[in-house]
Amino acid sequence: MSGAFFEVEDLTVDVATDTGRHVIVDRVSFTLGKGEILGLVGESGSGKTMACRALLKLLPSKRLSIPGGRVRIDGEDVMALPDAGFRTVRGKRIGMIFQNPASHLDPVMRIGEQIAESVRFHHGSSRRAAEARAVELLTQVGIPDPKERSRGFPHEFSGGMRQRAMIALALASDPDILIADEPTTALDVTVQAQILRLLKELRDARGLSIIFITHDLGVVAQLCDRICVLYGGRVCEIGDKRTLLADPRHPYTAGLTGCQPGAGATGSRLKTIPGYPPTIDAMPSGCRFHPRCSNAVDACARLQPPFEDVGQDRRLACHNPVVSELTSVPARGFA
Amino acid sequence: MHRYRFVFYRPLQLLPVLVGISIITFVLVHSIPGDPARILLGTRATPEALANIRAQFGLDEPIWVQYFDFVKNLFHGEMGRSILYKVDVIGLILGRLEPTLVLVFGSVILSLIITIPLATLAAGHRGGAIDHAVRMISTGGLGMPAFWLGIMLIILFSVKLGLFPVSGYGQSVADKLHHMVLPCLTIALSLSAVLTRSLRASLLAEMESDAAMAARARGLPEHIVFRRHVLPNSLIPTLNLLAVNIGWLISGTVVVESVFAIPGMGQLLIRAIFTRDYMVVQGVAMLFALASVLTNFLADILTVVLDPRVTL
Amino acid sequence: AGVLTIGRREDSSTFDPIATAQNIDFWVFANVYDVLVRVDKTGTKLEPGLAESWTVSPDNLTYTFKMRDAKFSDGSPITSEDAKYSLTRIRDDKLSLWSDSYKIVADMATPDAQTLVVKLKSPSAPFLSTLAMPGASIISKKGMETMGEEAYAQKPIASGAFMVKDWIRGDRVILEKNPNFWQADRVKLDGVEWISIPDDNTRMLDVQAGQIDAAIFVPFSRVQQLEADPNLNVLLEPSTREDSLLINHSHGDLGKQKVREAIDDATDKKAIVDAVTFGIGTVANSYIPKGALYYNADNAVRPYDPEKAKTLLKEAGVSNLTLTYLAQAGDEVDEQVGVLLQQQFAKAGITLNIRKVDPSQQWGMLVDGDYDVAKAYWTNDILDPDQKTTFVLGNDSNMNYMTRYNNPAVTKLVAKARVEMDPKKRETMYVELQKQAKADVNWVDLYYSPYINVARKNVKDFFQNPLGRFFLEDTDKE
Amino acid sequence: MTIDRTPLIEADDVVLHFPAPGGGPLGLTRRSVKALNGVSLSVKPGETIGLVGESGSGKSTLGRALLGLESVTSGHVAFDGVAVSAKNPRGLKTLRRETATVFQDPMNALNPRLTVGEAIAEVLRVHNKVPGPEVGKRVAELLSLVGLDPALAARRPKALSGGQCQRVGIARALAVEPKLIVADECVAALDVSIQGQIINLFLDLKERMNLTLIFIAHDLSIVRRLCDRVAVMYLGRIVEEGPTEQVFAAPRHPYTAALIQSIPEIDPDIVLPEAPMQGEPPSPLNLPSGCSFHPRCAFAKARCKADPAPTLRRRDGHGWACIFDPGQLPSPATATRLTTTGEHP
Amino acid sequence: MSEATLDRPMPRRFLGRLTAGVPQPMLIGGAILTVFLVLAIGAPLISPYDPVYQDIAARLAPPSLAHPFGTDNFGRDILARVIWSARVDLQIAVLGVIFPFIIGTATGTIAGYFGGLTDTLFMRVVDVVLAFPFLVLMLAIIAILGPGLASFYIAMGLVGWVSYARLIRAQILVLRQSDFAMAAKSLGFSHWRIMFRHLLPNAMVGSIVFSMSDAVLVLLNGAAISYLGLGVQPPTAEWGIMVADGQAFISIAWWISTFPGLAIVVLAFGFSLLADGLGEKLGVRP
Ligand SMILES: Nc1ncnc2c1ncn2[C@@H]1O[C@H](COP(=O)(O)OP(=O)(O)OP(=O)(O)O)[C@@H](O)[C@H]1O
Ligand SMILES: Nc1ncnc2c1ncn2[C@@H]1O[C@H](COP(=O)(O)OP(=O)(O)OP(=O)(O)O)[C@@H](O)[C@H]1O
Ligand SMILES: [Mg+2]
Ligand SMILES: [Mg+2]
Repeated sequence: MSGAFFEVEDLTVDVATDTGRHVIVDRVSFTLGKGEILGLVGESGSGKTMACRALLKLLPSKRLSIPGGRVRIDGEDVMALPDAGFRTVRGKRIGMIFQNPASHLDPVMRIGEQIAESVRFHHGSSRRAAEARAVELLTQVGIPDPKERSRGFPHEFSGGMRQRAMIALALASDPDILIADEPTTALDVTVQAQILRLLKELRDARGLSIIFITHDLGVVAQLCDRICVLYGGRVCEIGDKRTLLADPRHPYTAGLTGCQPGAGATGSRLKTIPGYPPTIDAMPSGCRFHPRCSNAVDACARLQPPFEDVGQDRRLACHNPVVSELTSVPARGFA
Repeated sequence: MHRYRFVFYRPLQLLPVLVGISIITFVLVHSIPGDPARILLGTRATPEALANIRAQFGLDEPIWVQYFDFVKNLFHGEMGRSILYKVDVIGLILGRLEPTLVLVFGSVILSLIITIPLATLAAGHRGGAIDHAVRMISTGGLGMPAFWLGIMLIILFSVKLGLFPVSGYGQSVADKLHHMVLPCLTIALSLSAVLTRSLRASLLAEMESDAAMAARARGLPEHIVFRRHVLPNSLIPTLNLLAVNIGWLISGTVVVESVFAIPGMGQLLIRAIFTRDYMVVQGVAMLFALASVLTNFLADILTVVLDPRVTL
Repeated sequence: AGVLTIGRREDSSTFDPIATAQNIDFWVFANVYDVLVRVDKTGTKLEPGLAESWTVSPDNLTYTFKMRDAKFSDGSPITSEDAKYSLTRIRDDKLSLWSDSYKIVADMATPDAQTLVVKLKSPSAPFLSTLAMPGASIISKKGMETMGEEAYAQKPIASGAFMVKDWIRGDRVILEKNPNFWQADRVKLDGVEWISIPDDNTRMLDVQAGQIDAAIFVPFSRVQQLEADPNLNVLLEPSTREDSLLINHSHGDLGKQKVREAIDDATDKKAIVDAVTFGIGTVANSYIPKGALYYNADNAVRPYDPEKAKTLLKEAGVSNLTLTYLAQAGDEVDEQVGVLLQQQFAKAGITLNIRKVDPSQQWGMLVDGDYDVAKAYWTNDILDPDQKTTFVLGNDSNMNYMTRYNNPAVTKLVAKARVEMDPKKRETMYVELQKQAKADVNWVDLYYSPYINVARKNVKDFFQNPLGRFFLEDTDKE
Repeated sequence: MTIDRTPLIEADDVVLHFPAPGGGPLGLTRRSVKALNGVSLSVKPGETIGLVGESGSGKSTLGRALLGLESVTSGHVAFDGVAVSAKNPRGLKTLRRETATVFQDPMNALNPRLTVGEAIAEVLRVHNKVPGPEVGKRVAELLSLVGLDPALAARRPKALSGGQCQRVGIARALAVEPKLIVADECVAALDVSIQGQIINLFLDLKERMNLTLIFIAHDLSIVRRLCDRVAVMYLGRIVEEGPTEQVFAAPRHPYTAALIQSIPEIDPDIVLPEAPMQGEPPSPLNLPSGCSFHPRCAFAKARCKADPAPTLRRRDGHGWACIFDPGQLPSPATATRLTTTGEHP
Repeated sequence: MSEATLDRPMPRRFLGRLTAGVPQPMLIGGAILTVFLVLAIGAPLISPYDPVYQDIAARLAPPSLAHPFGTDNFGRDILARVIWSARVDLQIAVLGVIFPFIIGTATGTIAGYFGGLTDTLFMRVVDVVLAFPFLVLMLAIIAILGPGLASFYIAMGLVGWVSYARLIRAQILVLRQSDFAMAAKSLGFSHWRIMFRHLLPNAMVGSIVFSMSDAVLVLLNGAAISYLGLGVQPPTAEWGIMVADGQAFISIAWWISTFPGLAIVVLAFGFSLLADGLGEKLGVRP
């Protein structure tokens, strides 16, 4: 594992609120190989976005801070870099695409200009060259009529096109790693399918490493190589997509796979995880999932489970993992 | 292009506004007690002389007749005569237009020159000492009445330092500009107090906006993010605020014009009000209204130009 | 030599002498136009102007003026025709604000270019004085007829020491020396600029900074400080200004003489002089200003005596007297007097409420009798006391300066004094009037105050006579 | 599944256009957003119908038009046999008393300043559902009905989680004792684990109260679980409508087929198709001629562009708006399988 | 971070929300306002002199132990007058804002909610008010109603409502599209109920914040137009008028206008801090 291209170790994010300091990302560690796509899953509020923003040291509020953690790219600990040095990590090493392209694109600047600005800044190209490159990038992400479209403003684009423009913008600085924060949650399934395909193509063509955040296991199953499951700011389980989906060991992972509405006849009840996700100021002690966990044992409420390697390139944090039934994934209902 | 179509139809909507203002002004001005004839004649007034003056200026007609006469004159490009100066009102007003225009424009520009760096500083150091200092400066600017501030500026810059003329408007262009520095500064200081607060707030919002965050994520350095993505977006609400306040701003020139002895419309208006020089009040009020309406129109155009999302 | 710049509160409104009643205009007219008969520097005597000399017929109805050889600024001669035209205009023109004062003129004739014969309807003692008024300035008949009223009022043909070079409305009147003036030798300045600087502070700062040479309307409060400035001369010139407290005789108890006496007793004039005029003014004892013709120096002053006021009120059967003082908003002196009176009256058991209204409205309210007390002032336009006496005591159309004072005996005496041609007899009549007015408390005489002007040290002979005329023909700048 | 009864709510050829900023070089021509272009739909009492379709296809607009929240440009809506329109305030009033909506964003659908209890009580009071003193009791009842602790009544929406808020939204909708509930993407903003809870709640309520439900969503798998029938919308038209199982098993319109294919399955072995659809959805300002789906349809023929838009054809309670018969289109499922297995063994 | 800090019991969360987290600007602003409030209420106890008592002998005395802020041209103690003014000025600040607030809020809500013709008409009226010369209006109002504070409030009401109306309207335009408005409508609530019970309370926060700054503008306006005879009548002490009156003596007695001027600035500072703090707390831009 240590030879991985991108390593995150014990990344922690704190927030200071009216009720005190709370950890919202708690010692998250994972690795990412070159050309690998890692799916970061977990329900809303589990800390996916914060973890990724912390990688760029771009926390949206002064109340948030990063008290610890190491991030190594090619062995270099970038977290330790001074602010000025760290800026070269943004864009150049790690690019980011956001969930809501409508607000993350500058509304008053033409799309082409925004891309060209990034190109010029990172590559020092001339204005003309940068503009040409912008059109090229728009072509790459599959925007029809890119020359014309580069003169458009974000609000003139449809949701899917905006997300493509956002990707083009991230690619403008030629990053090694792309973080995609729920880039398809707001989109239609048909458009989502297009975007997923585009990301795959980019990975294949450029050897991009991608961290893909979502809470849709279906999307992960389609796109990713490995999956990292977060709950309450902590990693529950990491592993290869197939083994993890086929054989979830953490009860939360198992719950998630079971919740997918795909299987089952009309009118039949869905499997659910009882209870509600915890809030940051009222995190359960011990294992954070224990109040909702059917497998919970005494220790769960008291002790935080260690995050251990359980073989098969897989790590797990659970006192009482689901017994492997070794059944395959639920069958597709209407195939 | 359809975003700009309001440029064609909006002026038509302005017409009723101007008509409304003309009627209200007319009625209000005429309903203020005080008789221009009596004022003109002073202590020596006699009934005959009063009647004579009233007849001369048509003041003995019912008010609606006077209003229609006014409208009729307007269609002939006239606005009646000033009771005090006994000359045509339009000519009188045009003669006073330039200093006020210069004063208003100068103040707006100067206030932006003051506002942008102050707001930037304050927003950049939110909650810090600098932020509080800026707030102190701007509330100070707001709290100091123009008549007081103007005198202080004169004492400091003109009498003590001899940098600027004490008062007046000057002859040549350079001379005029030299004369207008202190008056413009007086208005700009209080205007920028309001603008700084607004700009600081929108800067803060824009600095934390998703778009700015995304620009940082692309590795753009803070100064570029600020100049290209934060400032342009923040200026729009501030410019609109400025436009809305233009009416007040123009009214505010009255005091500054009298402190600095600038022969502008504000002074004309005040004296006309005090002497009940109806047609002059009417004319100046209409012109102020027109200016305010046009400025808002301009601000709308500017907003549409600056913000491609806006359609009016 | 040089151009003298003078700061004042407001700009001129017109150069048509008959179309204005404002001092601000009159004072410039005196520089630009000459009159047939002038008032001298003391403000008590008439002296020849464009009329070299004059004779009066024994029946006091016919005045024959011999005009001197003088020219207008355009080089044309000033003839009796022009004089007749000017006087006819002020009497008959619809623009004229002064017709009433000249209705006395029955007829005029011009036997030759240098002679003007004026026939009056009845004898009038003040007639010659009215000829000295700036409204009766001599304008060019030909000029007025060719240029038209509006153009003439903008840039007139001058008969006085200076002519209008330019008038920037709202800003300044620029005068230059009139080379055709009959006393051109006397004029030392090349020109004069009357600059409007409305703010008192700014106007003073302008002189202090040397931006202008002189300023008029110096506030009382500034005198001491300006006097300390080595570059400046503060000029306190005797004036005909009197400030008085108007009492509305038609308002309830104010019609009772005892109540009015009480008000006079309750007024501490000395304190007002000290507080408002910074000791510069003097307590007034008569409606005729000190130093003016027929002023009665011995007229009595009611000393401040709140106890006596109380007694008087009790005698009059008035208790809880509550009055409204109508003050002009924006006029600090007006307001200050009100605030002082409030405390002084309180000691006599009189409640005084101050009500500020804008000046034109105040004027309207005074005329309509919609007030209890208010401060007002008067400056003479002519040296003869008849004008003011008529307006203040003569019960003419303005209800005795809005006081509604009505004493038929006084009214009769005013009319009699107007036609009495013997100065001695007139004097006794006016002394009698001053005594009677004081006894009746037509109003409360407050204080006399000088004209206060300031000029830089290099300005010589900057002088204003009691009627307000500036003798700029004598002024010089080094 | 369908029981033959008179429809509870019925839309007949509903057209709804929103005015839009003008077009043309000077922007002087009138334009409109064509949100609904002739939609007919009838829902029988006790039925649950799913409305699916691309974003912007007019699902919400249809939902609002059915409830009289939006006035239609042409066409008719009838509730319980009574016409609903602005001109018929009585019809509108009964409609409002007997229908309710549940909205997408659980937080925003509740007034942030009112406590949960106040929000529900307000409905009870305005509609005089229960006598004053019993309001509190009824609020508690409703909250327990949707599986919430009645003690939560004192909280404001901000102090609740998304799932809890959504339950409150449902409780409030139930407070009017509606015959019909329109749920507009009411689970889209929720976590997968909570989604299931809400769907199960709806299933329970349906069984217990014989609710009629119009369920708008773009997650087809949820619709499939919950709904008896499904209507697929594309650019303001219903392009396919029928019993859920039938539609999912054998979609007859190419758009429906593409939609179903695009659902990412949790099984990594079932790979998404290469190109479920080409291009971007056209603007509702300028509808394409003919069948509005033709620019993106893989099977489009010249006729699709030239002929007027096809109307819904029905067979066995299953309608579709396509000139092709079901047999003429390749089955989406087989098509997908073939291509994908071909490329990624 | 230890687990213990994370495991707070539920009730603490609400307590904490109430007490902690009052933004610092709000605390300072609140403190400043409290001081003025205390001055206003306690004026008879705190003030060293009667604010209208004239001591002509001691006129224009510079600051000293006897008169810490000096005396004015009537020999009145400036400190006493500054303290007593707090009564009038706080009243002006509050009442001068309340009427515009109520009128503006109501009209803005109605215009924004109904839109269409109502809104167009409303916007034209706003245009007229914005473009109308303030001075002329003021004069007309005094003329019709007479001078005094009542006319001043009316004048402020006639002009000041526009800002509130615009603010509220803009908010309502957004809120009326919101889900909860739609929900209220679909639940059959009346327009009245939707507007004033559901939309307005949510739209009002921005206006409340604005009203803090507006209070200062109202005070200054009061001072600026005092020369028209509007507003407070002498000899009542009021900061704005004291500054204006002191202007005549600016070069011989700076203290007359400086101290009341400072009072205005400090109060303005307090209001401005409070506005920022409120904005921060309630999550609105000032
Ligand atoms: N500025 C902030 N102040 C306080 N808490 C915050 C802030 N931003 C985020 N949080 C909290 O941090 C936690 C993690 O949030 P994050 O956005 O990373 O979740 P997520 O997994 O990305 O969720 P989603 O799927 O909704 O995007 C949440 O509980 C959130 O409430
Ligand atoms: N009030 C409105 N004014 C103008 N256009 C509108 C309005 N409401 C909706 N539209 C337009 O009508 C069309 C249909 O919108 P609608 O909200 O019904 O779509 P939808 O299917 O619900 O989409 P989504 O899945 O994104 O909710 C869209 O093009 C939308 O932009
Ligand atoms: Mg997130
Ligand atoms: Mg929708």
